[in-house]
Formats: sequence, structure tokens, C-alpha cells
Amino acid sequence: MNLQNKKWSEEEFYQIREEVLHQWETGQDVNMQEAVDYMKKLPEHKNFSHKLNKAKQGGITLVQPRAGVALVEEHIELLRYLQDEGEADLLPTTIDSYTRQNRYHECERGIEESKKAKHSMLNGFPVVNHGVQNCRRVLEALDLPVQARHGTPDARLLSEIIHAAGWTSNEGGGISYNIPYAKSVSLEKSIRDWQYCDRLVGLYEEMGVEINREPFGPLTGTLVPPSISNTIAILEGLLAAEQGVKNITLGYGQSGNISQDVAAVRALKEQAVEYFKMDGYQINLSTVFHQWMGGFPEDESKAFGIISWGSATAALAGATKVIVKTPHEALGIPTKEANAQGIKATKQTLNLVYGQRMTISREIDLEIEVIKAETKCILDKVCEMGNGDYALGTVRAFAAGVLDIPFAPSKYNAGKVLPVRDYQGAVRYLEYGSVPISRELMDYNRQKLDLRAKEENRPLCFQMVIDDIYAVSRGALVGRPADYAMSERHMQ
Amino acid sequence: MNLQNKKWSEEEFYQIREEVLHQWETGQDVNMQEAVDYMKKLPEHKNFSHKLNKAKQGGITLVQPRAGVALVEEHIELLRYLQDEGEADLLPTTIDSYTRQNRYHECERGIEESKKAKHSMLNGFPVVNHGVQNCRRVLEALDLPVQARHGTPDARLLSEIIHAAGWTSNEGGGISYNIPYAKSVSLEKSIRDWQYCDRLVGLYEEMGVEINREPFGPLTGTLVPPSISNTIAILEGLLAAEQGVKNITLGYGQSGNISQDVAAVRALKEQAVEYFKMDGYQINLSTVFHQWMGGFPEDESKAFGIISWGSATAALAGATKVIVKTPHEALGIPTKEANAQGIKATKQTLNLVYGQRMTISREIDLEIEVIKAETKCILDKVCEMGNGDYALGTVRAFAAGVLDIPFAPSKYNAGKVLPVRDYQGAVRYLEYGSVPISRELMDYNRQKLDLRAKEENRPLCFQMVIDDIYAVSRGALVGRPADYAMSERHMQ
Amino acid sequence: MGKKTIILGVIGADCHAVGNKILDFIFSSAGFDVINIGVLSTQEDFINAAIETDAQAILVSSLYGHGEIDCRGFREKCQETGLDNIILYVGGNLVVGKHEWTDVEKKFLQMGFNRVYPPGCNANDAVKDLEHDLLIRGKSKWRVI
Amino acid sequence: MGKKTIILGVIGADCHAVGNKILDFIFSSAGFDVINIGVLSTQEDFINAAIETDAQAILVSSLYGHGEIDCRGFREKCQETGLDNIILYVGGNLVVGKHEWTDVEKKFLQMGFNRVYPPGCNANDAVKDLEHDLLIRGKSKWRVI
Ligand code: B12
Ligand code: B12
Repeated sequence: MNLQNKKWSEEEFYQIREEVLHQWETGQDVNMQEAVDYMKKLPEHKNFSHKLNKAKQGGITLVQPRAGVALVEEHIELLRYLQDEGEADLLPTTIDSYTRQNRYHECERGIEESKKAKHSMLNGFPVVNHGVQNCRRVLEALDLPVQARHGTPDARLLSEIIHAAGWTSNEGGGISYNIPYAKSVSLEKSIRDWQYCDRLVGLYEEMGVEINREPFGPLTGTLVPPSISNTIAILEGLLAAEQGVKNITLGYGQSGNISQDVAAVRALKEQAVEYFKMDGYQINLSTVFHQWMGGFPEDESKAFGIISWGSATAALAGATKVIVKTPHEALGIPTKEANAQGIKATKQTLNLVYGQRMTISREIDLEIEVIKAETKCILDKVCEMGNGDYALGTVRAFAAGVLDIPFAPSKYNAGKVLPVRDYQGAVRYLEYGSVPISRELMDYNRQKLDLRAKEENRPLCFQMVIDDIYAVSRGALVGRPADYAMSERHMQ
Repeated sequence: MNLQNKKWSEEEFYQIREEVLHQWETGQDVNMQEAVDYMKKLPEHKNFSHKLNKAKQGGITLVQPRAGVALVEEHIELLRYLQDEGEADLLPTTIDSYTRQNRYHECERGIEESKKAKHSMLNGFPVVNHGVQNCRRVLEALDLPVQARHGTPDARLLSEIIHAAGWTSNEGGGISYNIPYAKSVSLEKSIRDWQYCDRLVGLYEEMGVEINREPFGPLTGTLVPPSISNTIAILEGLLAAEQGVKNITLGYGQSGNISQDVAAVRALKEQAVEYFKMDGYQINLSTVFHQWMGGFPEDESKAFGIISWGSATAALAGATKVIVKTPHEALGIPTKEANAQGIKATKQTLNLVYGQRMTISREIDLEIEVIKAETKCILDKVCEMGNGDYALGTVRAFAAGVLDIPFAPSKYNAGKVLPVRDYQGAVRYLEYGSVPISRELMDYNRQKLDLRAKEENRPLCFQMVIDDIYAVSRGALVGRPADYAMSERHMQ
Repeated sequence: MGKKTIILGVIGADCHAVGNKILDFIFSSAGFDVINIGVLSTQEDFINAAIETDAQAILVSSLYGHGEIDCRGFREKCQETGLDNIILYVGGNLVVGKHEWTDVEKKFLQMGFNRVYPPGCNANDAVKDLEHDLLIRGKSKWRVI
Repeated sequence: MGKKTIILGVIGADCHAVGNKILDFIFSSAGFDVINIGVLSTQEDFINAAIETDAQAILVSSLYGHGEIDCRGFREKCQETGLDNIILYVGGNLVVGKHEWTDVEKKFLQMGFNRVYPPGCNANDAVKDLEHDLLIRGKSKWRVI
């Protein structure tokens, strides 16, 4: 295996770069020195890291939507609307699914069809096909920093283009943009390809331009136990840091149980700092909280309830930014109006909660401890399997099922872990597969789950998992059986 | 003063009753024995107390909207919609403002004009003009318990009619439906008139029919310090209990600071139980949490944010029910659709939070202590001023400004108290007027406020109060100055 | 221009007191002599106060939805009592429900109010408007729009 | 009726795996022989699997919005490869954005799918539909609607 968690030499990088920039014709327009000059002239308020830093200092939580359509003018109109009417703090460009699979010919077809149909036939902005100059047009039409958000296992050309265009943040990572997004891309390849993206950012940093990188925290968005997502976030943070990335935002997707969510964000932040320190990286760290990433109800008012609960949790957890859902989530890509509605409900909630923090109770303290301990169990094993190399360790750990992401489509994922909610809605492990959680922590998990089984008067079972998957879209957090009678547990 | 906190004799009651039932022609249709028979035949699920008890046992929070229009058929249609499409748990009938002032001739005019205009020209259902049979038609068209919600200083005839119609809950109280709702009704009169309403409920209880009573917790809905509203809730609870009321729901209006809100609901519940016990009353107590009662923003998405944050707080505080606002709040009485939207966002949030409780941290514990201690300061003084009689004490305390409700229109209210938010949005005392808070507690208050002054770099002042009054409608909890720079306080 | 006395109050069976207190504060701070008759005031209450204090303007609030019913005939009653020159403003949540603002405004302008304000208005703008209207009125006779 | 083999998969560049896993579980539990080709499958992947296993139905999912582009010509390609009798179902968030369901349904029916399901559908209903359609098909030759 020719993979290593080691900073690429410039030689190695530039050699591969030749090839990358030839993957599609627009690669020719990328010129790094020119890009650095361009970015140095950009106003501070269009720099992603700068804006995140200010928010961190002020203790506020920034709001970022998801959005992207096929054509440049329409995309600009969309983002302007989210900026002006929606009051977004940070802007995205969501990339379409063909680009994510490097199928640029299909993008071309999608662009043509969109022109004919007069509405977007693509689920995002085909950034590679549009190329550097068009991306700059997007950035220049706006007053906020722009980030690419996608799900691309091989995002090398994409990354080249967006950074050359002055977009100062890129979401993704070799694990988080492969296992939940692909079926048959090997981890060796995706990790290497993301080392390229990270090294690229590292080079920009060396040349004096700050670029933010954000591993995709929520993974499959569906009942992922916090210790699994935190482990992968930390791993991707370490891999990025090694390539010279300096500004990192680690992410987490809402579970819906407030104690667990607040604990998970704190655990993530604190533990990441520890690991960065241990390995000698100096990282400017921020956090991102994703509003509920699983299935939504079709009713828009109910969707607002979920959006707002996520916003409140983000603020109480003290996340640096929150990624927003919309009232159209269950049905389709939102209109710009629906997207702005999601942002506004979020902002109002954040502003109400601003300055309040979840007061740390013993319960939350315990939850933080548990998440950190579980995460450490997994990370230790990954490190051991890689003989101290996190890149190698990650590949081997996935092969062995030590790393395992629930419901992921990749064939490189064991798919043995089964998550389920406990009686208060916290996500726990029902089946561990080969994830190396200690006996003691398993007991804790089990004890929480047994309470649910008892309350619902049914054994722990796969049906519970299915019920939980549907629960939020049907109006509740926990998928209780239809005949569930309210117990007297909560009596006060 | 011929007022006393003492259970009325039946003689006294029936003597006054003669007069009451003659205030408007529909009074003639009230027959208590027939009403008892009618109510005993009603199914359990239409009894308010019954439904509240079940919720209490199950630890769930029930949802109740506000709603009322001028005409019977339209009112039935409205409530059915809120029941079926909105999924409300409890139904209201909001009474129009002329009825609240006993101006039944003007109601008649409003009814006529509504018929002509083909939409409601009244802001509620004129229950007295419609009379017992029409009110029964309303109840019979529905599957849920119905409560009258109003703001009527003299609600004697209104109460006779609704209970005779089988409506098993009545909101209000001699203080809470006078001081925030009237200008020149003396407290002696309104307390006496509400003793009548309570005695009426007491008589029904004696005859075997359970009727719920709910003092109006939020008062002016505008920055009321929790110790003021809790004091009045407990006083009205005690006055009701003395007249034989058995089922009481005490209320509280959201401040927006979650620690304060959770603490206030807990303090209210615990302290009320203490006082009931002290005075030997056996009360079936529940609690109601009002979503933000002050000014709303016009933007509907933002309104959803506020509604959901209130719902989450209600659930975390463990309130038995929550009163719902709508996305139309800032502009006008909601359409039935907007009303249902408010309920649905609320229900979704409650269901997400169901089973989770705010874990009690030291901070919340302290807040509970503070609210209870402040409340005790005031209650002690009221008791002392009445020589042990809470009714007398209340009248005298208001006269002396010992009881004082911020922003209330009544000339029997001193209006010297000024509330303001602290840096985390908790509502504190800026000016005490004559409210007898102890030195120690004043210091605590002051310390919290000083932090805000420091943070905003301006002295504590009336402008802050004005800013706070507008704040929520302008998108934030605390009314910070326009040039407020995010401090580094929250840095973590 | 004479002295700037204005009558402030909330009309009908309406008890909404918060906006009224704020308007009082803002107009007083702007130098007006504010006679605040408070909530639950009738047309007669407003008019009597205006006559007694020789006020130049009456500022009516209605928040609770019955504004249309409560305000009908106000201008006529002013004229009957000799206040035919007085400036009449009205503001708040003037009708029941959420309606197009322009329709609401038109309705109240037709009823003889000189200016109509929505609930989200900035009270300082109303101060400026009033100063402006009083100035004009000093020059030519005020004309009901 | 013969054996009840069905092909399950998610078409195009679509990686949404959760619904696919659930459909697999539900149809398997209902006694079907489920060949699940998973996410990111091409029309050819579906067709090859159907030929190989002599399947009676193909259940296509598309969640990510490109369903319309990805499904075009699917029925024709089935016919070209001799699968002219096969039952074709499709379901999910089939187009980009929120659209009237009846329009979306019509569009896919016209493309030759026998049944079309919205995202909020109950998968057990689809099981019943398939059992029903297979029964009918046993009797008369299946006709593309
Ligand atoms: C979880 C999720 C993700 C996860 C998926 C993880 C994984 N690998 O599975 C992640 C975060 C990775 C993701 C990524 C993306 N997603 Co996504 N995602 C969702 C979400 C929130 C839930 C999907 C889900 O799991 N639901 C639960 C399962 C049980 O339900 P289901 O998938 O709908 O399947 C059921 C039914 O549809 C039906 N069904 C489906 N197929 C069929 C077929 C037949 C024959 C029958 C009978 C029934 C049937 O039965 C299933 C079982 O009950 C939905 C929105 C929602 N529903 O709330 C968006 C959603 C599907 N995603 C969407 C999009 C656009 C994307 C992205 C392109 C990113 C983006 N632009 O935001 C990428 C796609 C990348 C790619 N290459 O595909 C859009 C699609 C928009 C559209 N059609 O207009 C949605 C609707 C969100 C939105 N409103 O924008 N997503
Ligand atoms: C607080 C409140 C209450 C409190 C009032 C306490 C008190 N005594 O003051 C309580 C809870 C008691 C209450 C009761 C009722 N309320 Co109320 N209340 C509100 C609420 C939430 C805020 C009002 C407020 O204080 N705003 C803050 C102040 C600063 O703003 P403001 O009042 O709008 O005043 C400003 C402007 O309007 C403007 N303005 C006002 N008048 C004028 C005049 C002029 C000349 C100018 C230039 C400007 C101007 O300037 C003011 C200062 O900035 C509003 C909804 C909202 N706005 O969000 C409903 C609202 C006003 N209430 C309403 C109703 C219907 C009632 C009730 C009838 C109960 C019910 N059916 O729900 C009762 C009324 C009883 C009665 N007899 O009047 C409705 C009116 C509906 C309509 N018009 O269609 C509203 C709009 C809520 C709703 N959407 O249903 N309410």
C-alpha cells in the first residue's frame, strides 16, 4: 500500500497535478500564483476563516444554507437572494451529483437540458464544467465568503478550480466523502485524492492565503453514534493537518437529544484539540453543527419545528456555524424562498438563544466522558492497526470493520454496526460489529437501551431501528410502537 | 372593605347569582342541576381536568391554541379545523373584547356586522350573547375539552354560561384578568367577582363535576419578572382553592432565557404545592407554559423560530400544556391555517423533545432558589398587609406598590417596577418600586445587570427597557445597541 | 406654530398598554406636550381631552382588531364639537386578521384620519410626520385628505 | 405464479442508501427473492441483473433529483434486451424540487413505468401492489400502462 499519513513533497504534488488539470478542459485555466494574487486582493469579509474566527471570538453561531443550481446566472441569483433576503452569514455552492462522480459529460447534458427546461435539471452547480472565471463571477456578485459543498470522492480538479476562483473553503474528506457517497471507490484512493486537496490548501497557506477545510461530519446523516462521527472527524482533521491545512472546521450532525448533542460537540472540540496537540499540529479549530440530517416530515410547519430545535441546540452547544435545512426538505431541492425561510427561522432562534449556554450538569458531563472514551477506544485501535499511521490505520480499520458507518453504501464499509435510540432519544449502539468499544462502555449503552425496551415492552430488535429511521419524518424522535402507552416514568 | 379570603356561603352566592343571571337575557337559560346532569353524561375525553391528568402521568405536554370568531358556525368550523388538521390536544374559545368589558350591546352590533361583512368583525366569540345552547353546539361538534380564554374582570355571567354548556375549564382570576386588562376596575370588585366564578366551580365540584381553573400567568406578557408572575399565580391559586376549586393549572409566560424559564416553572410548581399545603388545600395541580407573549416579528419564518423555541422550553421545563402562538402573531388574528401551522410546529418540537428533561445544573438550581426567595419576599409582605388574609393583602399590596405589574394599564397598579434583561436574556428588576425584594437578592439582580451594562458599554437605563421591548420583534432576545460589538465573553 | 399639545390613547375596549407607554415616552422626548388618556378610551374621551387642552392633534391607537368599528364617525364627531381643524392619526393592528396594508390604510384615510400607521412602524417617523404636518398647518388651513 | 425474484437498486449517480436497505428488508420479509444491486447503478446494471436472475420486476429508486434524466429510455432498453414483459416500478424524490405529485407520476408512467411512488409512501403498499400485479400478470400478458 503506497499510502501514508505524511506530507506530500512538492514534487509529488506537482507531478500528479499535471494529470489532474487535464481531467477536463477547464483545468487549463488554473494558475496558482495568479490565484494567490487574486485572493490576496479579496476583501477580508470574503475570507471564510476570517469570518469564522470573528464568530468564534464573539461567541455567535453563523448560519449557512445549502444551495446550487445548474446555470451561472441562476446560481448567482439564488445566492444573492439567500444573502439579502435570507440573511445568510456564509454562502455555499452545492455541487451536482454528476460532478461528484466526475461525470463531466453528463453535467454538460444537464446544463443543456436546464437551459431548455428553463429550470435546473441538476441538483447542484457543476463547478468543473463552469470553470474558474464563472466561479469568480459568482464570488464577485456576493458579499460573503463562499464554500464548495459536495460529496466527491475524487475532488482534486474541483478543489483546484474553486480555490483558484477565490472560494476560501472546501468541504469533504477522504473518508466522509467516500463511504457515505460512493459504492466502489477504495479508501486508499479517496484518502490519497483528499491528501491532494489538503496539500493544495497547505500550499496556499504557505503562500499566505488562508483557506478553511471542513470534513463532512454527519456521514450518512442517519442515526450515526457520536463516537463514530467524532472519530472520523478527528481522523480527517489529522490527515488534513499533516498536509499543511491550518484552518479546520469539524462537524457533527444533530441526533435530536439535546444532552447528547451538546456533549458531542464539546467532546469533539476538546478531543480534537488534544489529538492535534499530541501530534504537534497548530490548528485554528472551529465547529459546525448540522441540523437534523435524516428524513424530514412533508408538512412545512413540522419541518420548521425540527429546524428550530436544531438551531437552538447548535447555539446551546456553542457551535461556530450551523448548516440549515429547509421546509421543503422531505420533498425536493428547495426553492430560494423556502431556503431563505429555513435560514430566517434559524437566525431568529439563534438570536434568541445567543449568549445562553447549556449549563453543564452531571448528566452532560457523563455523556461527554462516554463519547470521548468510546472515541478513544476506536482511535487507539486505528492507530495501532496503522502502526502509528492514521492513513494506513483507517484503511485497515475499515477493512476489519473497526471503523464502520451505519447505512453507508460503500462496499469498503463493513455495515455491521446497528444504531438505535435509547428511551430519551440519544443514539446508541445496538450492534457493534467489530467496533472496539470497551466492555464497560458497552454496559452503559446496554443499560440505556434496556430502559427503552422495558418502556416499550418489546425486546431490542431491528424493528426498533426501522422505527427510528422513520420516526422524525412521522413527527417524533423515538420510533415507539403504535400501541405505546405513555408510561409514568416522567411523572413529576 | 367587605372583601375576605373566605369561602362564600351558599346563601351569599345564590343571592348575588340572581342578579348575575339577569345581566343579559341568555342568563335565563342557565340551570345548574340540569348542567350537572349534562356534564355527567359527557364522555371523559371532553373533560379538561381528566385530559390534563393523563398528560401529567405520561409526562407529555399538551398543545392548546387560541381561537375565536364572532359567529357560531364559523367558530365550530375553526375549532374543528384546529382539532383535525392542527392536531390540537385541547381547544379554546377566545372571547371577544366587548364581552370582556360586559358590553353585550356592542357584541350584538359586532355579530350583525360580521354577518354582513361575511368575516368576523369581532376578535373573539361573544359567548354571553350566544348563550348556553349555542355553546353546547360548539362542544358537541368537537372531540376535545373546551376552555374559555378571555381577560374579563367581571366574568360571572360568562362563567355561568360556559360551565352550564359543559365547558370544563375557565381561564382568569381577580388579579390577572383585571390589572393587565382594565383601567379602572377596582381590585376589590374583580377579586370578589372572581371569588364568585371560583365558588361556582367549587359548587360544581361538590356536585361531582370536575372543572379546571387557570389563572392567567403571563399578565402583560411583556418582560414580567418570574417572581412577580409566580406570586400572582400562587395568590390566585390560593383564592380559588378557598372557594372550593380542586383542579388548578398555574401559568407562566416564556422569558426566552431557558435556564430562567425552566427554573420558573419548577419554582412555580414546587412553591405552589407548599403554599397549598400550608393552608390545607388539596389541589390537583398542573402547569401551563405560554410561548413568548410579547411582540413578534412580522416575518413568518422568524415567528416559527420563536414558536419552536417556546415549545422546546415548555417540554424541557415539563409543563403540562403549552399555549401556542401563530406565524401571524405580529399582524392580526390568525387564519385557521396559520393557527394550525403554529400547532404543528409546536407538536413536532414537543415530540422531538419528549422524554428529555433539562438536566438540573447548579446554575438552574440557583435560579430556582432566587425565584422562590423573591416570590417569598413578596408573598410574605402581602400576607402581612392582609393580616393573614390574602384577598385583603392583595388589594393593599397593589395600593402600596408591593404588588406591581410592569406595563399594566390599570390605575390600581403602581407601575413603578421596571424590568430589563440581563446579558443572557433573563428578565431582572431594573427598578423595584415598592416591591419588597431583600437586599441580598437585589445584589444578585444588580450583579447580573451590571454585566450587561459593561458588555454593552452603556449605563443601565430606560433605553435598555425600550430596546428589550422591541428586541424579539426585531430578531433578538436582548435589545443591544446598534453598535454592539460581539465581545470575547463567549469565547471557549 | 403655537404649543404642541397632543392627545394619546387607545380606543375602544382595547387594553394594549405597552405601545401606548412607548409612544408617550417618544413624543414627550421629542418635545410634545403629551396628554395620555391611556387604554379603554372612547371617542368622547379623546375629544373632551382635546377640547380641554386645546390640542392640535389626536393620536389614536387600536391594537386589538376592533379599530374599524371603534373609529367610525370619529372625524364627524370632531367636527360636530368644533374640532374641525384637528389632526387625526391612527395606528396599530387596526383590523381583525392579516390584511393588505394598502387596503387598511385606504379605509382609515377615507374615515378622515390624516395618517395611518402599521404596527411595525417606527414611532420616530410619526414624530417627524407630525412636526411636518403642524408646520404646514401653520401656513395654510389643514385640509382633510 | 413462478418464483418472485425482484431487482432492487438506486439509479444514476445517486448514493442514498437508507431507503434501499429498508426496501430490501421489507420485500425480503414479504417473501420476495431480492437481488439488491445497491446505489449508483446504471440502467445496464439493473437489466443485466434481471436477465441473469430471470427476475419478474425491477424496482428503481431515485432520491437525488436526477431521476428524470437517469430513467429516460429505461423501458425501451428493457424491450431491446428482451425484457419486454418485465414489471418496472420507480419511487423516491424523482425530480429536482417540490412539484405536484400527479405531474411527476404522469411523467414516469409515460416513460413506461408501471407504478410510481412518492417518498412518503408506505413500502408495504408497494409489496401488496407487486403481489397483485404479479398475479394479474400470471393470468394475462402484462400490458404497459
Ligand atoms: C439522508 C439524506 C442524505 C444522506 C444520504 C446518506 C446515504 N448514503 O444514504 C447524505 C447526507 C449523504 C445525502 C446526500 C445528498 N442528498 Co440527500 N437526503 C437525505 C434525506 C434527508 C433523507 C433520505 C433518507 O434516508 N430517508 C429515509 C428513507 C427511509 O426514505 P427514502 O430514502 O425516501 O426511501 C423511501 C421512499 O422514498 C420509498 N422509495 C424510494 N425508492 C422507492 C422505489 C420504489 C419502487 C418504491 C415502491 C418505494 C421507494 O420507500 C423508501 C423506504 O420507505 C433526504 C430528504 C428527506 N427525505 O427528508 C435528502 C434528499 C433525498 N437529498 C437530496 C440531495 C439533493 C442530496 C445531495 C445531492 C446533496 C444536496 N444537494 O443537498 C446529495 C446526493 C449525493 C449523491 N451522489 O447522491 C434531495 C433530493 C432533492 C430532489 N429530489 O429534488 C433531498 C430530497 C433533500 C432536499 N430536499 O434537498 N442525503
Ligand atoms: C402583549 C400583547 C397582549 C397583552 C397586552 C398587555 C397590555 N395590557 O398591554 C395581553 C396578553 C393582555 C393581550 C391581550 C389581548 N390581545 Co394582544 N397582543 C399582544 C402582542 C403580543 C404585543 C403587543 C405589544 O405590546 N407590542 C409592543 C408594542 C411596543 O408595539 P405595539 O403595541 O404594536 O405599538 C406600536 C405600533 O403599533 C405603533 N402604534 C400603535 N398605535 C399607534 C398610533 C399612532 C398614531 C402611531 C403613529 C403609531 C402607533 O407604535 C407603537 C410603538 O412602537 C400583540 C401581537 C404582536 N404585536 O406581536 C398582540 C395582539 C395586538 N393582541 C391581539 C388580541 C386579539 C388580543 C386579545 C383580544 C386576546 C386575543 N383574542 O388573543 C386581548 C385583548 C383584550 C383587550 N380587551 O384588549 C391581536 C390583535 C389582532 C388583530 N388586530 O387582528 C394581536 C395582534 C395578536 C394576534 N395576532 O392575534 N395582548
